[in-house]
Amino acid sequence: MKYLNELKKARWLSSFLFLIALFLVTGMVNPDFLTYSNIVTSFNGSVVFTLLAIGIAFVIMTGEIDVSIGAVMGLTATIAGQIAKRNGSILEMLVFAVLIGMLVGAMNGIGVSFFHVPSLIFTLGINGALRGLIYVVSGGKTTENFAGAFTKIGNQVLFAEVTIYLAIIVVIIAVIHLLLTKTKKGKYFIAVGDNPNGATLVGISVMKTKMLAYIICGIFAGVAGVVFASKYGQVNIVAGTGYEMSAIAACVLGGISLSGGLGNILGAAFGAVIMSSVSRMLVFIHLPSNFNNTLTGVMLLIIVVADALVQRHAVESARRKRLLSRTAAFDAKVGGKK
Amino acid sequence: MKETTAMDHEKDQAVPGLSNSLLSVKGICKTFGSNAVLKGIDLDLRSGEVIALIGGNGAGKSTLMKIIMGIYQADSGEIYVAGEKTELVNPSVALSKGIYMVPQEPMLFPNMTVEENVLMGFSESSSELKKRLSEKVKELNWNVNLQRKASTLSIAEQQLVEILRGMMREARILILDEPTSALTFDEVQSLFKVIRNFGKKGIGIIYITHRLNEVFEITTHVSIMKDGMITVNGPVSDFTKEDLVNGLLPPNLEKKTEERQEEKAFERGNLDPVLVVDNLSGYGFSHINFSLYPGEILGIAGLVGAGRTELVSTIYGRDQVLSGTVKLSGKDITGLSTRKVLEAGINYVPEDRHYQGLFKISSISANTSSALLNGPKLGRFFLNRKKEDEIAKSYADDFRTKIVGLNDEIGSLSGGNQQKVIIARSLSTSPKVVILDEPTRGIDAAARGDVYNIIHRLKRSGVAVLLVSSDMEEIEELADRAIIMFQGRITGTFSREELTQDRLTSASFGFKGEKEVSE
Amino acid sequence: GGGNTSGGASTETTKAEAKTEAAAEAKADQASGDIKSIEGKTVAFIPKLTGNSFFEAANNGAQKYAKEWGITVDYMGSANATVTDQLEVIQQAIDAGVDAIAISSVDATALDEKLKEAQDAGIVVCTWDSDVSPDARSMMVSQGTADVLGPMLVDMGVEALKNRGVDPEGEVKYAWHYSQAAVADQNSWYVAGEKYIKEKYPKWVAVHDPYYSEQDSQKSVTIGEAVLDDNPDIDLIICNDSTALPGQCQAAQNKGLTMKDVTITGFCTPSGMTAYLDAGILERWGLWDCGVQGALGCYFAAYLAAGNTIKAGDTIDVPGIGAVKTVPNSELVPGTETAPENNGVVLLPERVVFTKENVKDYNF
Amino acid sequence: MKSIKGLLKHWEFILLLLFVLEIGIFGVANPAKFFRASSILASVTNYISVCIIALFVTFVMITGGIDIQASALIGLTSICIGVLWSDVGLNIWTAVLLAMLLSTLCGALSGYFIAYCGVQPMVVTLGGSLLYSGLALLISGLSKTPAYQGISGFPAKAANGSFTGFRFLGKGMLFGTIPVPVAIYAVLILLCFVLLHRTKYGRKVFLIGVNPEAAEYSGINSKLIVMSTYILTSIGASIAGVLLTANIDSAKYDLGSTFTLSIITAVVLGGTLSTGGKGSILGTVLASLMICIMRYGLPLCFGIKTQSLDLPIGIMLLIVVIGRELAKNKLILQLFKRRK
Ligand SMILES: Nc1ncnc2c1ncn2[C@@H]1O[C@H](COP(=O)(O)OP(=O)(O)OP(=O)(O)O)[C@@H](O)[C@H]1O
Ligand SMILES: Nc1ncnc2c1ncn2[C@@H]1O[C@H](COP(=O)(O)OP(=O)(O)OP(=O)(O)O)[C@@H](O)[C@H]1O
Ligand SMILES: [Mg+2]
Ligand SMILES: [Mg+2]
Repeated sequence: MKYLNELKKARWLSSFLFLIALFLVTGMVNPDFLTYSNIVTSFNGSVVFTLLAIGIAFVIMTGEIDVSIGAVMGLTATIAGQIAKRNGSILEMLVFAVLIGMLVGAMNGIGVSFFHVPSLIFTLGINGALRGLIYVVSGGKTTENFAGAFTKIGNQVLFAEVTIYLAIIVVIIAVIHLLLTKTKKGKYFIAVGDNPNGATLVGISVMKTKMLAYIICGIFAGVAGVVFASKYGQVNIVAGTGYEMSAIAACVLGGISLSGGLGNILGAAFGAVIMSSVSRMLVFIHLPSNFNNTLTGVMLLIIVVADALVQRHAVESARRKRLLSRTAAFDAKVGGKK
Repeated sequence: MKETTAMDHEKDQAVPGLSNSLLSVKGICKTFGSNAVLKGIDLDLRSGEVIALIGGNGAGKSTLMKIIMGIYQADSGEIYVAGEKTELVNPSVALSKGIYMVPQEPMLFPNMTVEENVLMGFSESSSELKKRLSEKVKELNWNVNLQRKASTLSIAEQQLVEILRGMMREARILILDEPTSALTFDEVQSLFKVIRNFGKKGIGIIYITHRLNEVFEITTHVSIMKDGMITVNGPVSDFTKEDLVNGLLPPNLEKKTEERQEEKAFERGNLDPVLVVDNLSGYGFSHINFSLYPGEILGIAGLVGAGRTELVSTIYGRDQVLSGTVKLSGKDITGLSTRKVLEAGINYVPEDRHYQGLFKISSISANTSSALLNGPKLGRFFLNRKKEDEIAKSYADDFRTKIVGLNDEIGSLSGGNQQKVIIARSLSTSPKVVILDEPTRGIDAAARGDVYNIIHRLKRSGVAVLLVSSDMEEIEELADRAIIMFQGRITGTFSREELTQDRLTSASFGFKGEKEVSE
Repeated sequence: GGGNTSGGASTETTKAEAKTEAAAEAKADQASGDIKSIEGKTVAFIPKLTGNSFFEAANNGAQKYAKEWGITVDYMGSANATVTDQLEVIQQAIDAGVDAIAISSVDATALDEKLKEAQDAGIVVCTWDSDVSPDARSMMVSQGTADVLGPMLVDMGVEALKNRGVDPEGEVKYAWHYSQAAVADQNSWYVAGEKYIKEKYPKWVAVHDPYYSEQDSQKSVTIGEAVLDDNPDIDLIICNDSTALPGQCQAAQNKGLTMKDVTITGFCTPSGMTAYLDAGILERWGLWDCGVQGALGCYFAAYLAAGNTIKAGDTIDVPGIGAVKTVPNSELVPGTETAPENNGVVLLPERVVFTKENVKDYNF
Repeated sequence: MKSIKGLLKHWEFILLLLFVLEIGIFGVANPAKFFRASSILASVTNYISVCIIALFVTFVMITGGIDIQASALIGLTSICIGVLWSDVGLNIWTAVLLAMLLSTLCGALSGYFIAYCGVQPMVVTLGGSLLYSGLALLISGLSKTPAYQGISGFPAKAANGSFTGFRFLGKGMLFGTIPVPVAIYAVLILLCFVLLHRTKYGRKVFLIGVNPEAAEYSGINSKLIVMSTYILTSIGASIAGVLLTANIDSAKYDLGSTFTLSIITAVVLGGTLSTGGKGSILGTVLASLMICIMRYGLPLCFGIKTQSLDLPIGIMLLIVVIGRELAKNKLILQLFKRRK
């Protein structure tokens, strides 16, 4: 019971446990999988999804959604690739990525919190517009064959097979997690998602908070584009399509509620590792690649349904326990008389 | 009665800039769509004053308060805080000026703990805040686990959390919008103690209520709002209860009081009980026994958390029955689903109107007819919308519900009128038993009178009424018989003759008087 | 329905024959002079999907020649390679009233009826790269049958294996990595390649069924890495998809592997791979000149739209490209009928294996 | 004046105005090519899956849910028809029925998770879309026909070139001009309209979208109703799958896989509240047709390429929704008042 309650409080823990279970199952089928190197590679490979998931986690916490991040990522990846082709610096790419991310985030923020357009619709529209823009920027062509140095950075090992990107992201996650849980303002995102009117009442600006969430989300998506380009070395015009859904799924796996006001960033990160490791694990399990979607789907469903049932059971049994203890208190006091 | 004192009062006392003027509101107007809610409000609050702001449902009290808090912006008018003209563009400005409002509908963060809820938005160090919080909790005399999630709190408990927030803010101007509507006697008394303390400290309080007794018990000044204006204004000592009632109510009140006196006491005769609850146990209550007769109003009184809502909602099929039986006209309905219970002939007006009752953005018709969708009354498959409108219309006329059109969203109605629609829904299925859970919570005196009339009419037509209420006055006035619950058990039953507020209250605290709880 | 996997026994020789024959007869069978000019014709040039380097290269080629020929090539496509999207694009071409369509179909049969509708509307339909049913189009410009391309993939691997000192006659561990089983041509190359391996290199061991990375760059690297991690002793990976090949090379690079450790080969445009060639990740890969292929598709479409007729077996002189021989449909898929007029196949003569030595000669 | 103002409050009316405006612009730009009934009908036929599914997704979104798996069910239905007919050897109509049944079961499964297990619809249907498209691929692996090649040769084309039997569903013409899929769409519009706006079921759908808890207190079995809306969508998707298969004579596992965003766009543009409780069939229909005509007219009249159609459609969506919010704001209402 106590553990269940703990699990309820720290929902990211359940996604972490699930990730371990997933590794173990893969390891059971194919013991070769359970080496340090293989596991670190899974994490190394998850950085793009992790960046996207962390970014969108902010938006989802405030109770909104952003389906334009895949397109933002595709756009900045294309631009990064083009800069790399003319031997530009990674700093230049990051500047572009951050600016574009901020701009798109600000537009989403304005549309959603200022014009009060439902976020799904608004970001859907932005998504379409950005996809068109990618077409214009890339000239309709795959951006590829960029200089080798750039892709080398993308996969440069820092220590013990941990790539630079992974190391940086772990630090970022740690910092953000602390900011969100330990600082007063960090809790604003969750508060706004939990009850916007209540947040307004205690002096939190819902509009500013949502705006900020979208901008942060945009920046993360923009940076994810640079990472994507430097890790994968080619960017086609549909790069990032559907990644928004994977990022959303990662957040949900990590215990962030789509209705807002619940969850934390660690969960999103673990969820992202799960989402990006599946295709890798399937290779080790030696199932035909045709099973890819089926298994991902089954897994996703099992996790979310199991999680929902566990949560519901936890909440319900806590309620019942409290209600029963109330009548029990009566019995204790007047039991002798009856 | 001083119909015109508003102006005089203001002229000689509320010159902005006076050292003790905390808040001064001038000529505030506010229109929603085509609905002019506030038409030039003037109000002054000075240090140590507790102003009772009273007025019917929809008079615009909450709207005015929200403007002061910066949640809404006035269309015109000025606000002076401590003599200084202030643009209250959003709540954080108001907060920084030392204004805090305990809203009418609690606005908590459901996924956060009580502690997080109270401390959200502060910038001081948390250990200090926590210390202060535990002091305030003690001051309020409230026993709560601060780590509980807000979503598990009952409305009353949520209200208490809101009040705690207000106390923590240490505001100089505190607005309490119907803080006691969900509280019981005991909590109300604790709250009053707190308010008196605040007054002593020089804090100015605007206190909105529909309970006129409270006005005399706690406030120093009275302002009555009617038709978007403050019509009556002055120190509470200038008024009698009758003055207030006359200032408030539409002219048809007298007829109603007559009606009420005509009401005959209930005669059980040799009728068979319509509802028999036998040794029923569930989550939150146990070993409950009672019978309900046609044409009887059975009150269920008790403190917050006594398990009344759990009891009645379990009978209504919302939760699991652990043991015991419920029989309706001899038919066993124990543990049936809500739908079946409804078909069998019980209907329920839930306690939490917004969460369990209203379809806020649906039409009045749709709200009235929602319980009829399973039966054949509105057609077998197709929806007979004409019939639906007829039913809605007839109830609206019957209950004197103030509506413009049947297709308007119910969210645009005032609380009292919303409640009438919900009661109409519960009667639309022609039930044998109607369960009313806090039917007059947050509705004004006029609407309350209307609801009481409706209840009496039900009784006359032979419907059995189970009335759950935290308002002892209400139980005393309406019930033919009352049972008292404490910690999930029935601790007393009173017949009409034995019903007095004192007895009810003491029984609500367990065996107070006979066998005081030992802790 | 029929498809291009049910291929018969035609092998390398077909390729060689086609080449010599075409060259010889080009001179003999000079165009008879009464060719109607194709100038001013508009051809809708439809790829499977836009943005893919293969199709973009084909488009570049088509546009280049179109200028010389004085025709308009309208490149129309969707970013997604799906039947429904192509149907929409064809409809647009019909509505726009083009003279001819040159299309690379995403499905062997599903477009047939729509294309027949186009034909009924007086539009000439030719295919290139990926075919539809022979009766739904006039000419097909083919890069060769699966039985040519499958073995070619294997042979490129064999060459590279030899060059790094692995005996191709011995046990070689290998795998295929491409986009999806559902992609017609890639899958047919895999099937034909497997058959070829069974016959010629019976000792080879496939470590797994083909790996699919769904034309997603991230997935192609992730799966590429997993393949290398799961099979540290793998010798050869054949990537017959232009997203999978660079992805697999990137994966090898990430693992610090070069062409000395593992052989990677496949099909991709030269421009997409030079970075990996320079880094020494792979030694050779191949493709055909898709620019010429695209241009030929457009040329034949315009040629027929101008009112010329072709009989299978004719040799057509294409300005700027040279003489091109047409063959009956049965050359591509044995047993298929060929209509007496304006129906047949053009086999693209040239396929290129790119290596360090020759890659600079190609810019697509 | 008053009646116009009243009408302007109805989103459907504004959509209608926009729709007429759109046709007007295209018509002026290229009257010769644009106004060809056969071309317009062919475009609608091409877009029919999105149009049909959007009708049913309207139900789902009114309950406050979302369905992104419907497009996967198109392919599943299609490949099942193909495999059952060509490899198992069933009668084509039996195959169609079984395939539709399977799709319906899939919808029911997702609906069950959403309604009875309380999992968020977006995630369940995301998982569902992966699972069902994966299943479709696996099923296509059972067929003799390789996965990359659609199963074709469905019955039947009569000697005179007209279509009969199964193919009639996709290719037939009523009265010589109206494609059968369009006619079926019209019938479905009518059915959905009646079901949503004229029956007790429809009312329950709305009420659940507004306040599921209150609906339970009114004795409405909200779980069952919520689940039923996902079943409805899956039936809609299977109808789309059947029509598409019959139309192109090819059963393929990935048919329709790219429709998801278009479907959602059509529904939300049609005025359905993504939080539930509001929406209408008429709005969805108008929005679907508006997008359809846009995809038809932009390339035709302004030479915009298919691959960049996302841009104008995205921008249109933004303009329309921002415009709607602005109109709701007092600004424009006041403009109206001042005129009076
Ligand atoms: N956001 C809003 N939009 C439109 N109308 C509103 C809004 N808020 C309040 N109103 C309307 O303004 C009027 C005044 O409402 P208000 O809540 O201020 O009344 P009140 O005096 O607090 O009533 P009660 O005693 O029931 O709390 C009502 O008619 C209500 O319908
Ligand atoms: N959703 C919920 N989850 C858990 N506990 C709840 C929930 N709603 C209410 N409670 C608990 O139920 C108790 C209230 O009990 P109940 O409503 O039966 O008492 P009551 O006598 O009707 O009180 P009230 O005067 O508030 O109506 C509170 O202690 C509250 O903690
Ligand atoms: Mg109020
Ligand atoms: Mg209660």
